[in-house]
Amino acid sequence: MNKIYKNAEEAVADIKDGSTLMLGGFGLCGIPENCIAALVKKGTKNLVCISNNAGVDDFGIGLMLQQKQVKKMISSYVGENAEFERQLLSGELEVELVPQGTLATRCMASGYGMPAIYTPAGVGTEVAEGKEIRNFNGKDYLLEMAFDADFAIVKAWKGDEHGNLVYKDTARNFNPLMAMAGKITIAEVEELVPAGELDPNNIHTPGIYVHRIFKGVNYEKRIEQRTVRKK
Amino acid sequence: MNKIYKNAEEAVADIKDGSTLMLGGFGLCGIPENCIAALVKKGTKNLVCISNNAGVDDFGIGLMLQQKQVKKMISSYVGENAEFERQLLSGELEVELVPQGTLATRCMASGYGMPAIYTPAGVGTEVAEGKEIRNFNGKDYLLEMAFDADFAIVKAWKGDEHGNLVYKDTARNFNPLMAMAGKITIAEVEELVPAGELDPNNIHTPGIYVHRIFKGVNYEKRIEQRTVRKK
Amino acid sequence: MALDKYQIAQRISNELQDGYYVNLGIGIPTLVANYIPKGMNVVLQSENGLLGMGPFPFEGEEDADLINAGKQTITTLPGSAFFDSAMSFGMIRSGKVDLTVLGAMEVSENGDIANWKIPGKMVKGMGGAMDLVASAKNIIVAMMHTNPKGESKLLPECTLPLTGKRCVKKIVTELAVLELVNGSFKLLERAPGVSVEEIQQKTAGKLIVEGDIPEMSL
Amino acid sequence: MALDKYQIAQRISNELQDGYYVNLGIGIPTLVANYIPKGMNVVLQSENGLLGMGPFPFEGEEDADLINAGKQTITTLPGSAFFDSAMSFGMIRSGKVDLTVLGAMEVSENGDIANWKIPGKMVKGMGGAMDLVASAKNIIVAMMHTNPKGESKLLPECTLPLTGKRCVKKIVTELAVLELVNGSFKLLERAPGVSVEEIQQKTAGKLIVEGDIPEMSL
Repeated sequence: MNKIYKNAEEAVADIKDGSTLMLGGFGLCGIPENCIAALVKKGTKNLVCISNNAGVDDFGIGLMLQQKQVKKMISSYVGENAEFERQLLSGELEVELVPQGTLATRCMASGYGMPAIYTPAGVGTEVAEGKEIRNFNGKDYLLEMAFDADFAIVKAWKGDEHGNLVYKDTARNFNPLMAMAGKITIAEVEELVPAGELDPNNIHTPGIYVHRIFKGVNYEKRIEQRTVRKK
Repeated sequence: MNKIYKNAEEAVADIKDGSTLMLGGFGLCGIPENCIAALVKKGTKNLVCISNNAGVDDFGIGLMLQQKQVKKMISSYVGENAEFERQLLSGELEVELVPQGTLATRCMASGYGMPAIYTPAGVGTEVAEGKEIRNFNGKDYLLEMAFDADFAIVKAWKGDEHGNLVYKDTARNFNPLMAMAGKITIAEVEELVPAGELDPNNIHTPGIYVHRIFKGVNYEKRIEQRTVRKK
Repeated sequence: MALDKYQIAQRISNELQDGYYVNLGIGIPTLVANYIPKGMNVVLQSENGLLGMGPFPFEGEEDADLINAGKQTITTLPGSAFFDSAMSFGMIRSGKVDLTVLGAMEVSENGDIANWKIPGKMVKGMGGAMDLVASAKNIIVAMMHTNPKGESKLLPECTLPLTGKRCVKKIVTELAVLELVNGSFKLLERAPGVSVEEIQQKTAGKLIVEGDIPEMSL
Repeated sequence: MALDKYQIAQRISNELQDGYYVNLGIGIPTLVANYIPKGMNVVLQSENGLLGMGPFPFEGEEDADLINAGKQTITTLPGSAFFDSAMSFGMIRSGKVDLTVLGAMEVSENGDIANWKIPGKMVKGMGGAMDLVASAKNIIVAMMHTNPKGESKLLPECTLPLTGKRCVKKIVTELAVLELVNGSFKLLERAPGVSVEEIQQKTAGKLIVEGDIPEMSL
């Protein structure tokens, strides 16, 4: 059971053109920087990317957009990104917008073996178009299908050789949900530790969900909105 | 926002006859011993109890059964308990058996604002009787409704004044799920610490789900099956 | 005189209660955090996965792993808790968040809200807004009474694509505090020195004015 | 000679593969843990919320907070992880558990299983069995070929209330290893010294015997 990969190149080597990928992160926080770089280098095309956001022009998924590697984005909020807008308006890029909580829960549903969920988000809006509406206890809900992905690519703070993962602060966000939903789940971590070093009470993603793990390098961790106060 | 209660008596004081309670624990592991004792002392009757198990004759929910306080049990596995069996066979006690994963997920659904879930557990069995069956991707699933409870009563290892909870080992089990599902959630903890002492990355139940918290006393933590090996 | 955005935030802070869990949207709603009364315990939820959002970090102490839903660097407070996005929207959906404050482009007299999409313009997405408005027990909209062209944003019906239906409970603008009641905007308070007539003129939807309308206390 | 329960467990252990996540039911299935080949990484899942179940604790080191699904005191191993019951059944439901081994009262030739309820007797409940059989990718049943009255437990149809339908993939009894194929029990192996005739005689459901049936290697 060797889950440990040498680096991002090795971990993403078999991702083929046309694959559906989940990519963890919220904005630029908690994104799998190493895997994105390896995918850009590899030049994989026609990707369907499920990710809450689409990065900025020169960072995150934006780097893949620049290389025109993405056929479709499934996201809740996009467009901090001129190239994204250009591709969208020119029809090169397809976008499916999904309410953020629905996106998160559709990933979780997959990891929990639930084929679909009911949520009130989007009832009475264009998100509901073509979807089944059902009333429970006097309130309307939409039936939303679980998301599958060929690969889920997540970023954690620490991980061990069993694939157990721990996230830091709000860099957790979609990562544990997507980790559960990948047919193959690839985790890049800042620290890769031997089994037994992580407290079993504080594992955020149990290793059963993780197929490949490697220690990432050179994290830039770019900040999108630097807000501070004076000392 | 004072969530801190002095003791179990105070925390359960307003639980009325006929209430629906969720009680955390698996077997005798991670059960809210103090609250059960307080409910026995208080003598509240006609309770509907949602709990994976029903304790043993002289411990756990068994103590409430002895006092004939329980009208109905909703559980996945019961009957380690002669008095339970007697009441069941005599018709004094009603029992609804629910597959364990369905029980857990119906509690979670409530805490996640999902009115119902689809699960394959029980398809083709008597559990499916009267329930909607729906096929997704070639597989049949049952529609199972979220569980609500007037009070969820859980036991945690540590908690803070905001109601944040941390569980220990397999004493976690149903506790975090039920904590999310109570209209009022009461948590008893072995250690009650000031805000800031628990690592915010390792909170199992965020305080928003917990309305009352107190430091439990005199935990017996009885072991149901003591299995050991020689040194 | 019409309120400025800080005063709108300040007025909204009067709606806070001890023990509230509150989700504040981007823009004016974020400013409400600056007016939480001293001694009142209010816990801010950030839907990217944090309860107990603290102030911005001191210069040099920013942490890229610790941001709010507006992607700003923030801090935690004693008693904070992190969680994933599914649990975050789970607590929103199950009604554990007591108050949601958000901006809007239009609100209709039956409480519909539009705040995510303008046809013909680049659509960035709804983010968490649809989840929030579909589930929050108590939604207050913080917005200007009129759009930059001077047209009322309080309408008989929304003209823009909806974010959610029949969900807004209260609106605080630079001119007034209004409650959504029986398919109407009920005027509760007016900004200091602002006349009922001005509010009437700038409210396109049905406006209910009963008795003397007091000035806001800030 | 018919196998004893330890040999049944041992034979089942031949089905393990490196990297497998395995859920073992109460009774004979639990014994399989004792026969995991040295050097093979197999992670045991206990559905009350643990991956990486270790052996029983040393005397005096039992911890009431650390039990398995059979309520026995256990230990963890390096790399263990705890989680709640919803996530536990989540990983079962989503097919992340590679192999489930459990006992049965009856199995039918189309793979139905009955193992939770005998009409007229006190019913204790299905526990996690219905979830497990409804979701596991690969289910092996460990049981005696006949019940205490000598009646076959491998039937054309189950007579007891079902736990799940068309889910069993393989059966290991004291007499044989059988695979469920096309609505039949296909005989794969026989216990050392046990004849095909004895197996035929004790199998009430349709039995397929093709060619020479090898003896099990233990």
